[in-house]
Amino acid sequence: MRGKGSCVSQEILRAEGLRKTFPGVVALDGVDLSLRTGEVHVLLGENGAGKSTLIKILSGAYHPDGGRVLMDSRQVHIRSAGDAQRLGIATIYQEFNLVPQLTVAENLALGRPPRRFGFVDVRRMEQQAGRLLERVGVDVDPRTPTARLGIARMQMVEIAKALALDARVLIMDEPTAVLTTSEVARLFAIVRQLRDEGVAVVFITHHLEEIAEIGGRVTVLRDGRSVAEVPANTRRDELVGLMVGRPIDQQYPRRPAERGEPLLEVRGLTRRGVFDDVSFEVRAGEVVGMAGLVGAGRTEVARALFGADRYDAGQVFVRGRPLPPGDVHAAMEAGLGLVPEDRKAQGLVLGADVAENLGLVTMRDATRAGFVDRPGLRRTAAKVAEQLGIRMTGLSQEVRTLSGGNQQKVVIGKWLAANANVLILDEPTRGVDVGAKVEIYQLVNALTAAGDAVLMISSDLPEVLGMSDRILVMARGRLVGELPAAEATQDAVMALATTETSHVR
Amino acid sequence: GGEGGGAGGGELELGMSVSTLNNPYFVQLRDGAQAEAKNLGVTLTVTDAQNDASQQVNQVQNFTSQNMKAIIINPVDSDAAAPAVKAAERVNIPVVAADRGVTGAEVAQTVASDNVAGGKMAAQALAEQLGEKGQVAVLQGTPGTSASRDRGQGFAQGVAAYPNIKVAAKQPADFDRTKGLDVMTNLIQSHPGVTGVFAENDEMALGAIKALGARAGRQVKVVGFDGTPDALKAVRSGTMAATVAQQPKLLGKQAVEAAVRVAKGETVQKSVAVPVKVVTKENVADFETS
Amino acid sequence: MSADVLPRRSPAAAWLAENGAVVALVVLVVALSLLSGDFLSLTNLLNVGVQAAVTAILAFGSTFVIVTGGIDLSVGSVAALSAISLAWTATSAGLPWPLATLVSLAVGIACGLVSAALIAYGKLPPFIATLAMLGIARGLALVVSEGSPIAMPDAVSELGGTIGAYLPIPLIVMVVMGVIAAVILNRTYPGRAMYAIGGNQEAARLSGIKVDRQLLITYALSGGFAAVAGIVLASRLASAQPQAAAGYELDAIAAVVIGGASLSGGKGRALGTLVGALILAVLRNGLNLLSVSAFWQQVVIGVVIALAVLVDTLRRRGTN
Amino acid sequence: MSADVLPRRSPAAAWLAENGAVVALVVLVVALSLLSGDFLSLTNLLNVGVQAAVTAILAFGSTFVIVTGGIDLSVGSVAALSAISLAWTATSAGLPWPLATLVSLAVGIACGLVSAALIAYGKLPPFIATLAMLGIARGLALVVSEGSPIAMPDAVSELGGTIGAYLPIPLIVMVVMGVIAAVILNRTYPGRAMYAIGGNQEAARLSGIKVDRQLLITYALSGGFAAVAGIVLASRLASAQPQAAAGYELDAIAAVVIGGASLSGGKGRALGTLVGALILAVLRNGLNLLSVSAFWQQVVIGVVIALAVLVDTLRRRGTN
Ligand SMILES: Nc1ncnc2c1ncn2[C@@H]1O[C@H](COP(=O)(O)OP(=O)(O)OP(=O)(O)O)[C@@H](O)[C@H]1O
Ligand SMILES: Nc1ncnc2c1ncn2[C@@H]1O[C@H](COP(=O)(O)OP(=O)(O)OP(=O)(O)O)[C@@H](O)[C@H]1O
Ligand SMILES: O[C@@H]1[C@H](O)[C@H](O)CO[C@H]1O
Ligand SMILES: [Mg+2]
Ligand SMILES: [Mg+2]
Repeated sequence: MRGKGSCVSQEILRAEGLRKTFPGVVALDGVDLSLRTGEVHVLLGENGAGKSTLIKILSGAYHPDGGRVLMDSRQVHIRSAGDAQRLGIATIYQEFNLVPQLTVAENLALGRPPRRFGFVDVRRMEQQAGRLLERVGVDVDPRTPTARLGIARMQMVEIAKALALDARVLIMDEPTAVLTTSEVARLFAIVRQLRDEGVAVVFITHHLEEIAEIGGRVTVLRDGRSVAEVPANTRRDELVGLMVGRPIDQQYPRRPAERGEPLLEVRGLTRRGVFDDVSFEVRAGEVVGMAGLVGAGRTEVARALFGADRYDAGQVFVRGRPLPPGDVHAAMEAGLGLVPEDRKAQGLVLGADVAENLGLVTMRDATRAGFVDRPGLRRTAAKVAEQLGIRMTGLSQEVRTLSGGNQQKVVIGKWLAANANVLILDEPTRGVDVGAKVEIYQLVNALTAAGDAVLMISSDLPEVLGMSDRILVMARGRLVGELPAAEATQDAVMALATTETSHVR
Repeated sequence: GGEGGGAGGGELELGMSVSTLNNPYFVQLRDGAQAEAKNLGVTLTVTDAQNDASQQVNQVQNFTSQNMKAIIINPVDSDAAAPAVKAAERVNIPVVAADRGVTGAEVAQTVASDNVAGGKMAAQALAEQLGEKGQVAVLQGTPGTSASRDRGQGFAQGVAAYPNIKVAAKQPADFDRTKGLDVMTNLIQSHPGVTGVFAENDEMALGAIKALGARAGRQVKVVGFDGTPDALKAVRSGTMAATVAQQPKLLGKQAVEAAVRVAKGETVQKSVAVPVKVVTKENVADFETS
Repeated sequence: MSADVLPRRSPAAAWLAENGAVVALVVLVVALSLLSGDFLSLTNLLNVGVQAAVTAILAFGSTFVIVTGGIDLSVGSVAALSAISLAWTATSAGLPWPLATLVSLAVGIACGLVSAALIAYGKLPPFIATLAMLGIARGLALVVSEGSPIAMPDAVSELGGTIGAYLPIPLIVMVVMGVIAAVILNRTYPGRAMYAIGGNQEAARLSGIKVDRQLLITYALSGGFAAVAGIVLASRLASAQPQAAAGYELDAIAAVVIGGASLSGGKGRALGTLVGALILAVLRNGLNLLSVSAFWQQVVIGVVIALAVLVDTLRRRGTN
Repeated sequence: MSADVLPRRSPAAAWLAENGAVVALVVLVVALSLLSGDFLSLTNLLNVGVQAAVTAILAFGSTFVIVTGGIDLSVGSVAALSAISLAWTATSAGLPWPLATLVSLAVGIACGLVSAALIAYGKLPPFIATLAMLGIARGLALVVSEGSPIAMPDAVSELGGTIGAYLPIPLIVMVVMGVIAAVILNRTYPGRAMYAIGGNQEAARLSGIKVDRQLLITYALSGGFAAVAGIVLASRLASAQPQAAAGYELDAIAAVVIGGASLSGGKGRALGTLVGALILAVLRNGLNLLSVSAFWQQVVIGVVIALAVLVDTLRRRGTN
């Protein structure tokens, strides 16, 4: 294997003055990017800065309105995904591009299944899939319908799918957003290996600590312009400054509040084959973090206690009163709120506008005699959007066309207006930029200071450690431990999370 | 008529496939058949082919599975009924055609009114009402159905005898009352000089009368086809000038009669023409009780 | 927030962009005015309105359903059954007509509720639930009427007439129902919930919307609107017919889709639906005025429907 | 990552779970056997097969379309136009029947391609594009035939007959078309692309699938299958009728959906569709044999369709 330094890296791809507008917004306004073989090039920028738009131009999903793209110093026109594939560009998009109804194997071979006598060679397709899955370290049967995978494993399948193309340029748009520490490590190992083989990797992330770990050069985008190209070992606050335009002094500004009575109590919650005998409580003024590996069952517990899914045994109390099972409405009446982990599938009405989405939860309360006070809802929405700094052309922008991180802010925003007493946040800052993360943490502080409680599920360990007063750890469907904030370290949590318990799954 | 052979009729099972029951005309045809079946003490199973020739073939096929002793078919389409009839013949079940003939296969008897003749009579009746001159509009039935074809053809032949009558417009209204109303409303706009209307059935005629409002029966004469109860009422009140009455109840009755006789192995006449008659205000009383 | 916001379009342009079917309607009207001297008279335009009324009212009801991402194939049959119920209870059961009218509305709503229950609780696809209801309602209409038309009570038949010498009541009913539909869709909780459900049912549920209950309301509205359409239809003919409005479901759905709704849900407006229904009515009216031959009419209607929507999608692509 | 895979069900159980309509079919067959002595004879069962054939073949074609998330309302009209084309070219234009048959297939495929072009390039919703084609094809069938049935060439009409004394050819054609549909869906690139497009069109596009081209293939197949159905239908009647197969699109779609497909795309199998078509045919056949009165039949068919799918969804909920 060639060493990092010894590799004679040359420019493979160059973008010059790229410009792209959408109705009402200029997403890219003169972006340059230079990509060399054998480098990991990080794209950094706030939510809505134009990162995804840039890579979608490189992958043939969008056509630029201006500027040009050169590969091997020759101008190329990438008009379709097929063109990009032929040029050796593979892309992992920020939003999943899997077909849920098809098997994992078929998704891995999507668009180019192996054929024999003109017919799809299923056997070979599944064998190839098996090898790819092994390479990324995912233990699933290639014949599993993709819809049955959790979100993290879907991400790993996406990664495997891109690897299958044996590309010269590999673009990864926030691949680590939904992964836990161990998978991130696995992914980085793969990326390093590809880099050393001479592949040019474009890597987008909002986890700044990952930049130094994996990156070579960093291109910073701001408001659709490329504002700087710096080495990856640039100081963190300097990067933040380039990106946000202002310093951020504290990444995790948790201000513990006074603890009160238990607001949420979960007793013996069990769903056969998914989670078993889960009991815990969350008190007023508390932020309880929930950590665990992917598939530990955190999401399932959260959904069940919120009434979104059924459970087989156990009970949920809010302020001492039992909740009827499987009744979202009752849970909301009692003061629960849930920010779900999959924003596209569960959080947003993608075809509706920002105001509509932000008002979804409060619409009932804004109704008098059957009529909805839409102007009132809109005013509230405007306030929330302002508070979270949602980057949009206006409240009437379709949520579908917001950048990923801004979509996430909308999901959180719709619960802010709702005055929930116990807010369950499932991966709340997934895809959110550093600046906005702090905004969200401030909101968490404000909630607990007002005597409300937060249950925060997150695969971002520093976030769990930095923002929780108490940390619950789940493994294989069971609660395996609890750590007070003072004693919690990454290692302690990971040790618990990997405890061997008897499976409930 | 008559008892058709007397004793032992109780176990006799007959099948009847009606082209569609989405039309009062055929409901009467069925009623006539059922009344006669009751009268003769035979079991009659009626199915509705919903104006679909192939569904009708299916139904006849199913009758053969049930070992019906005779089958009455009221063809959706005369040509398309042939294979059904042949299928029944193969297993020696005699078939009687009602209301419309079957072309391309032998049936034991055809009990029908003649639509081409009826169309001609309608032309004559309308000409008489119009004093043999003027512009007429024709509301056509569902395009492609034999009833529409035959009546249209008969009317065209009939009207050719009157050089001063001009067919100003022909538009489809699908045998449907609402469509008759809408299409006529529109035709009044584009052909205000129309003084006569021939509708290929009464449902459309009644719609046209609605469209014409007070002009119906006065400035504009409407002639329909079928002689349904609603149409007879309209003829009596003068809004409909005439209708070419088929006698669906009589058709149904005679078809059952014939079917019972052939089922018992008796021979019957090859064809019975149930007369169509022009009903006008003068003779409407003769039809209203039938 | 970036300062790179492009100049906003004028409200009129924005409205047009969203209601592209209007353009097609205008083109159609202009073309027909040039082709036929009879087209652009007040009487004829009122006729077109009347002829659009039944389809439009059915289509308003279908708009609710389509906004939730569902489909209602039963509207034509339910219209017929409702009208037959009115005529039958008024005639054979001797109910006074206002009561008979209520019965008729109740029948329509009940049909909608049954479909909705099958969908919400039985988890049937809307296509199947309402296809079943299509057969059931039509069959019941035939059973109750024994296959024959029943005269409508005179008082109700007035609905088919005019106010004064000119103003047709069906037109007024259409406008009123359209306004009701627009208000429900835009201003009420159930209306807003329909958009949320059609946009993302799971997100709606997790936001506390009782999806099952809202679906019941949605299909009940569709049934109620179908009953009104049935009554208008029967009033125009002064007779309730068991086979009335057969096949109208496709027209109603077409009107909604031409009006800019998407069958996958979350989109649709009452005004668009009205325009869609008007396009269909103008088209049929025009072909009659132009004396297009029976066989060619279907071809022409098909081509024009395709063109009308094509104009819209191409224009929309142009602006993007 | 753990081996979190649930224990796999036995293949038979898995098959049943996915093809729940089979259960409904079996229940229906058992019930009818008990209710009517005539039902369970070989002749009658063959009849049912023949009676299912046309709907089934149309429905196989519709399965392709529905798997892509589309809908094809034109299949009935296209079947009629194809049959008329065959009969007309063989009779009036004097083409030898094998050539006339090819023309007929080409006409069906061409209709599908036109719909697909409107959808893929004109961005029309499939509902509108195929509704337009429904009118166009029906109108052309009437124009070409001048509204009258045309006799089919004798050689082709044989298709409506039997091999030997018993084995009906339509049944064989149905099975062959079913196998072709299954192979296309399961084993070919276009087939798999249909699932990808229906499941997630954007993902399909970004994976390099030429969505437009695949849609052309999909609707061309639907048109081709419709042509075959039209030929079988006309052969059974020995006559090509311009009005044939009117309204069959709803039956075809119902068969596909009863067979487990989803109108939102990505799901559907040829075998399920066959079962769906058989359920409809068994139902109609049984009601005839039981001498259920004509008006009630529509009610009963509606109820049974709802129940059949209900059985399926409830069972599915039970196992999950
Ligand atoms: N299809 C579209 N229509 C309109 N606006 C769009 C569309 N796609 C993107 N935008 C806008 O372009 C801008 C850039 O979006 P982009 O997705 O590239 O941001 P990003 O840098 O990837 O952000 P994030 O970190 O949140 O993913 C945003 O303001 C977004 O709202
Ligand atoms: N036996 C199984 N077969 C297929 N899929 C399974 C099985 N068991 C679990 N899964 C999938 O794994 C997922 C569990 O991961 P999930 O993301 O829900 O858990 P989590 O603890 O919330 O983890 P995270 O939040 O980190 O993703 C489930 O949603 C499910 O789709
Ligand atoms: O003979 C019948 C009647 O005239 C009916 O009104 C329409 O269909 C025709 O076939
Ligand atoms: Mg992005
Ligand atoms: Mg989770």
